[in-house]
Amino acid sequence: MSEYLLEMKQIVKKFPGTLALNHVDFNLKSGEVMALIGENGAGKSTLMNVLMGVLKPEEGEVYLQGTKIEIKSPYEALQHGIGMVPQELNLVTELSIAENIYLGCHQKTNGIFDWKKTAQNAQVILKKLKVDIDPREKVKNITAAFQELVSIARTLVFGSNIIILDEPTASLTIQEKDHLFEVVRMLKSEGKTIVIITHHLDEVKELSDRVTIMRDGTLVKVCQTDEVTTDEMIFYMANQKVEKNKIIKRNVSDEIVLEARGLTRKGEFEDVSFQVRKGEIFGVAGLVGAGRTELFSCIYGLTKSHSGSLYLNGKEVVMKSPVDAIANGIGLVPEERRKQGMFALLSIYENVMMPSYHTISSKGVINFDEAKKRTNRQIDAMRIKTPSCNTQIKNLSGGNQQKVILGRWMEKNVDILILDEPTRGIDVRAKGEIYRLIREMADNGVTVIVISSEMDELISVSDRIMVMHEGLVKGFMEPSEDMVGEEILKVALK
Amino acid sequence: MENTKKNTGASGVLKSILTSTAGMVFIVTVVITLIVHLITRNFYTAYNIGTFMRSSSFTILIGFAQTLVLLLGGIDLSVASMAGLSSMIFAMLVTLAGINPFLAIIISVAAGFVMGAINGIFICALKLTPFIVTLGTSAIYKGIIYVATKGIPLTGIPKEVTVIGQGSLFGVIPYPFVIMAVVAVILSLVLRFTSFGRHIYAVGGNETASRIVGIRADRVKMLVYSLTGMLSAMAGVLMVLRLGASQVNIGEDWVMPSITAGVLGGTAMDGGSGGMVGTIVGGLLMSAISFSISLMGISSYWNEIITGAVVLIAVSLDAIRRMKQGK
Amino acid sequence: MENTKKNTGASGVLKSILTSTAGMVFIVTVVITLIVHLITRNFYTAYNIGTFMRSSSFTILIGFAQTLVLLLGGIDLSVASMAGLSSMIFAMLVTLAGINPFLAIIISVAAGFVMGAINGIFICALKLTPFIVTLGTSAIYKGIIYVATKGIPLTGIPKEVTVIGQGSLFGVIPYPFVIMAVVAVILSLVLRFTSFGRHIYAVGGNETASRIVGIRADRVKMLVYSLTGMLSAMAGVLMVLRLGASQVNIGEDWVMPSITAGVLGGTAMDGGSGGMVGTIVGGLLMSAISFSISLMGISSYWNEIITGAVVLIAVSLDAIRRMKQGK
Amino acid sequence: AETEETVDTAEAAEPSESEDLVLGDYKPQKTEYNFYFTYKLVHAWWDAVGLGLEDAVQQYKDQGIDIKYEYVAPVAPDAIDQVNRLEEAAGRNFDVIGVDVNDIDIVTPTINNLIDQGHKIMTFSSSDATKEDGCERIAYVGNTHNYQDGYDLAEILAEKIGKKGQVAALGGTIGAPCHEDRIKGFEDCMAQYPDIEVVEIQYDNDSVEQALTYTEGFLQKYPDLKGIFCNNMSNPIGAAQAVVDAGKDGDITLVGMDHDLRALEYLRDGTISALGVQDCYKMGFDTIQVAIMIADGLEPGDDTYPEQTEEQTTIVYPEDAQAMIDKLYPDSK
Ligand SMILES: Nc1ncnc2c1ncn2[C@@H]1O[C@H](COP(=O)(O)OP(=O)(O)OP(=O)(O)O)[C@@H](O)[C@H]1O
Ligand SMILES: Nc1ncnc2c1ncn2[C@@H]1O[C@H](COP(=O)(O)OP(=O)(O)OP(=O)(O)O)[C@@H](O)[C@H]1O
Ligand SMILES: [Mg+2]
Ligand SMILES: [Mg+2]
Repeated sequence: MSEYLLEMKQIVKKFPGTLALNHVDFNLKSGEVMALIGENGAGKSTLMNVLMGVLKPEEGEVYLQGTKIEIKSPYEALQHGIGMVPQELNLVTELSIAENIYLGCHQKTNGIFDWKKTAQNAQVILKKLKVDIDPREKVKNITAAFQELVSIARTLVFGSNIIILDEPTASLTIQEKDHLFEVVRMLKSEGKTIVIITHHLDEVKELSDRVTIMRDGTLVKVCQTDEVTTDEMIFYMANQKVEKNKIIKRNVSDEIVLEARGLTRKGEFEDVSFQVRKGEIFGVAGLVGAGRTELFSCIYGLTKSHSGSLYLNGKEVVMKSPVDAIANGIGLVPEERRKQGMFALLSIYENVMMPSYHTISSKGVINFDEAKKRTNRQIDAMRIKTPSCNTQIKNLSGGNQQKVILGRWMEKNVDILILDEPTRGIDVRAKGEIYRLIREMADNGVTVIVISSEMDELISVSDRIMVMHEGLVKGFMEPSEDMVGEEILKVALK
Repeated sequence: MENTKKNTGASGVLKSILTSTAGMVFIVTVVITLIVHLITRNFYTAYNIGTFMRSSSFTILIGFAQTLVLLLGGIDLSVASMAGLSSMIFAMLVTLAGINPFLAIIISVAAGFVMGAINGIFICALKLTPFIVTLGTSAIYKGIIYVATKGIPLTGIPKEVTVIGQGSLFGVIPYPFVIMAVVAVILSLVLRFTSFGRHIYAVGGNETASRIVGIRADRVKMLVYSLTGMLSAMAGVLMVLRLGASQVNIGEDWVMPSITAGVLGGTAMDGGSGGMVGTIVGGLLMSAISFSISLMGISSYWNEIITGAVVLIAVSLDAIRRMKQGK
Repeated sequence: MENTKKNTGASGVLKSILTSTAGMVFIVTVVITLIVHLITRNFYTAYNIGTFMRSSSFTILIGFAQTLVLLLGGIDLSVASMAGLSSMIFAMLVTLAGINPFLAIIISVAAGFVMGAINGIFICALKLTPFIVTLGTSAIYKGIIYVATKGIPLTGIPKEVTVIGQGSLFGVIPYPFVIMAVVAVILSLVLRFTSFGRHIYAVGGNETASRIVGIRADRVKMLVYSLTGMLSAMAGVLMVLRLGASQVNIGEDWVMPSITAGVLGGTAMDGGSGGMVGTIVGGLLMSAISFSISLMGISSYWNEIITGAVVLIAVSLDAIRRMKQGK
Repeated sequence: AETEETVDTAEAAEPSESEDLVLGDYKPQKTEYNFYFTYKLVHAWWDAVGLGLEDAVQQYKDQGIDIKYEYVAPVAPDAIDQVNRLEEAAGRNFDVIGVDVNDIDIVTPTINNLIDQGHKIMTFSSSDATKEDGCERIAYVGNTHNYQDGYDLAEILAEKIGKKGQVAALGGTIGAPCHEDRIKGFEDCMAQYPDIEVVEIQYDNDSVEQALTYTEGFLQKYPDLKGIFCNNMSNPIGAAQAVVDAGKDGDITLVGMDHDLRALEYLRDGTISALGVQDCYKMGFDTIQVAIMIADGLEPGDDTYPEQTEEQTTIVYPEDAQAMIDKLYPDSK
């Protein structure tokens, strides 16, 4: 018997233009929580996809309890007791929550699909995660955050020995995170082995026994979690020192650019009023289901408000569609990158320039040299990891895709930029860069609205935070050096 | 199917009729037939209902075949050719080889299954677009009919089996309708209550997601395409039994109606939602239109216009209803 | 289109031919015609190439119409009917109303634009499935032809315009081919270099995302469906000019070939990728098949089988190539 | 609604030599009749038949006899559709149901079935199903000599090319009885001439475009081709066009069927050498008369009406073409 439950040896995976995995070794001990970390594009998801049989490696071997195995499909992986919650939301949206949870292992009575049992059992599992939602609802009717929770609930029924969680916490708020961690600990106590991929190093510290660190498709370090400090981890990942985020007191003008008065959309948010000033970084906090996404979708013209009014620079405006919003100098980086943000089949430069084409066209003909030049500027500014600006965006790692979408509005020179979960899935160094970019934009007079479930992020980047809960504004806060996330939570729940 | 699960009482059923695409289409169908009956006094007569049920059964059956594939997000342009080739095989076995007709039915339906499986192999193993694969195999299956029969019809199907296509249960309900109903019940139950059925929705709704939870998507697809072949074969053979002879172009025009029946019944063409009950309703509407045109003695020149207009009106009414409900 | 942009040199072009679906299909086409030429000594003759170019132009033109819609992730089953109705309008204007034939061409092509716009309105305003909308309007447009002409052909199109359909540039390149080539260049440039063109890819690839970046998706769609109507009308009118008369069933069988040309050329049916060059190649393959069958004097009974088989072989070869490249 | 439609249609296609046709001596027993006629497909050929029907109905009207009738068909030929139509019609109490048999084997059982139920079924216009086919229909009014028409046209073609050389044929739709019969007649005729070689027979599916493509192929492969035999209303047009396009009119002899305007124009211009034109008008005219006798309960016989009529096919040559165009298509130029 080997010391390890699972061993991956010398795995090589190539994509056109990228060596995603360069002779990587990875191993798991029975009953441990292994953190897998690395910057965006380091190859974490690729490695796990190889393990799951989603991707076929060019070279390398996998051993389970000392015996060599071949995994050609997720079905075979599951047969070997390996299950995964993928990074991108991957639910069957036309089906109910309950059915999604039990998709791979239907609840049956006498060989017949038991709808009642499925719903009941799903309810129990959702309770464990403290999610209060009707399991018979179709997944397409719930928001991204809830979908994430459903994906996690699904791991609990896998019955797998090895459970891989690829960035499970990216869109969760403190509370859900805590629930998730409880679940992980519970699973561990049941003897399960867990791999968790995350960009939150505090989570690594809190949860994991060992940590595997990757950089640029190679393995750089495997060790006990308590043998490394957070700063060391960052150093291994980035191969350089990364500055801590500091709270910076900024001076903001008094000029009000955006004002909502009693904005209401029934069932989503009610009587929302706030004012945002020019050049301000305006944070919006709340727990999952607070209605932040809905509020700003409405302001952006994606939905219609039922009552209340919106003022831009003192003038009342009605946004009938995003076209109006953009014409008024507003941009939006949506929450669900893949579904709402990117044009998967198109190149990076097209994704960046799509809303700006008319600005670089003459007589309707687009100047593509200019488009690429500007895109390359964004690629450099945000350090997007890609072979070139011609690469299809779908071939980038999740974090890099997010940077491309951000670059779209940076290029567009908007007056007001709404960022819904802008750093979801983004690594520590890139996060710092995005914060820097946000501040830079704000210093140049752009008003930035940051919706985030990461309280620390809001505290460090915002000039002011609006706290929402269940569709209502619960208060406004000014962040300070010693402020902690729990304070915001208190305001939300008061 | 999907819509009814939350509503169990009678009022729930009523509500789900009023709030589903299939329901709207059903209402349009009933209204049309009532109007035609009021004008001609001829729709709701025992004789007429009998022939109506009989002729609609074929569209509906082939609609079932297509709906299965639509649920996967695929399409099968070869349903008509598979129906034709299977029916030819059946007729040849009976008239030329002298095989027991019931055995011949089984063999030819199995042949349909194989034809569907061939579609499935191309689609799954080579990851080809269903449209182009089934277009190709459709031409091949149809070509085989031409080559094998040289266009000459095969007659002499024995009465012992033609009664299945021509007779009626208790002299009232035509057997093809009975068969269609039985198939509908079986398929609905399979779709609703078996892993295979649920996996069809999962694969059709999100193939990547279904693979990651260990659903063998290719196996599901293979089986679905094969079943589609089998159901098409059933419809084809049944048509031979109904006509008492096999002809080169049996079912030739079934492809578009099969898709239309499914779509009118609320099955989405991009997969993952819909069901057999809707297809029945869609098939009934289409049969009702052509029946009504014929009953009203409307000029052949106007046929197409009226058919097109009714289909458009039905789906538009449904769209307006959905918009009002703010979905 | 898409694939070539990275490779500018000659070797790049070659490589992109070898690594794209359209390239593979092109190779198959060339191989077929060479084989047929070796056997019959008859493919690569001036006369034959002339007629080949002429007849393939129609499939390709209607393929362009369809490709535009496919890029959006839609489908247009009414291309044939729009072609037919526009060509009837043209013939009526010229033969019955005695309008200047060049003016009549413009009017009838504009009529095609309007027909396409009607499709667009249903699809955008009511958010209906393109399949069902165009199926319905297709029946209506076709019905109008029947009602208006009663099936009687309209003859007597003046020679001054029939030369467009029947003559050749420098006596070598048939005018329909020239027109097709011009349209191809224009469409490719529009798709590649204008915002409208890029917006088609954006909307086809991800409609939600395209709305968020401020693209007026409905406007793009409306314009695309209208252009599709216009291009269909062009093909229809050109067919009248080629035949010198209008008949009820002009272009009747164009729907499936139009889709096949697009798909064989590598345009995805779920939108967002593909282009006009591929459609030319796809249309050429299909014309080459039917031409080869005719040149080889293959019995009509075998037609379908061979057509189906060649299409399947072409796409399968492409699939195998793609797999080898590990995509 | 139907009857009015047919009237309009009819105006375009005037009868050949038949405008002086008058009703027979038979005195109908009733003053009101109700007929149902279904034919193969919506097509100009049947419009000419419809004209004959309508004229007979008008002439009866002048005698105070009111005849209602439906004259319907699908847009594309379809035997199953025809069976459905017959069954639907049977539910609606017509005095007589007439059918232009799409497919003998498919439709015969339905006809017999309806006869057993007491319906009066006749066949008309282009295709019959006879007693030998096992069909019990009461009578047939229409063309019975497809084979002979094919044979006669082939004979003309053979004469014209000096009974030697290569010929090809276009065969319409695979499995369509009238098309297959004419091809059979053609083949049998050509078999007599040892110096004539039948190089190819292709089925064009009744599509002008397809006929055009096939003919282009013929011209290409057989530079010495002497003649092309066409067997329906649409393939002479495609063949003629290809021949003209290739600049070979005059070199190649074309014969074909029916009275399509374009075919007649090609005939006039000499591209086509002969067309077999059936007297559709008379078929329609006689169909009504026979239907009335059937409705009155008369059996076929020497003193009533024939069990199967012989309608004429006239061979038309280039010199007759313009007169025919003027008669049939008065609106054209
Ligand atoms: N399908 C693909 N085609 C081409 N390149 C790919 C593909 N998938 C991933 N890559 C590349 O492989 C590298 C590793 O990607 P991977 O998704 O594994 O990164 P990651 O570590 O999970 O990053 P993140 O934290 O952003 O999720 C990246 O450079 C990415 O661009
Ligand atoms: N406990 C709950 N159960 C079910 N639905 C809820 C619950 N709480 C809120 N919702 C719904 O969720 C919607 C808010 O969704 P959403 O999660 O997008 O808010 P958010 O503040 O943007 O959160 P996040 O951005 O973290 O997803 C509301 O419309 C509400 O109907
Ligand atoms: Mg990842
Ligand atoms: Mg949100």
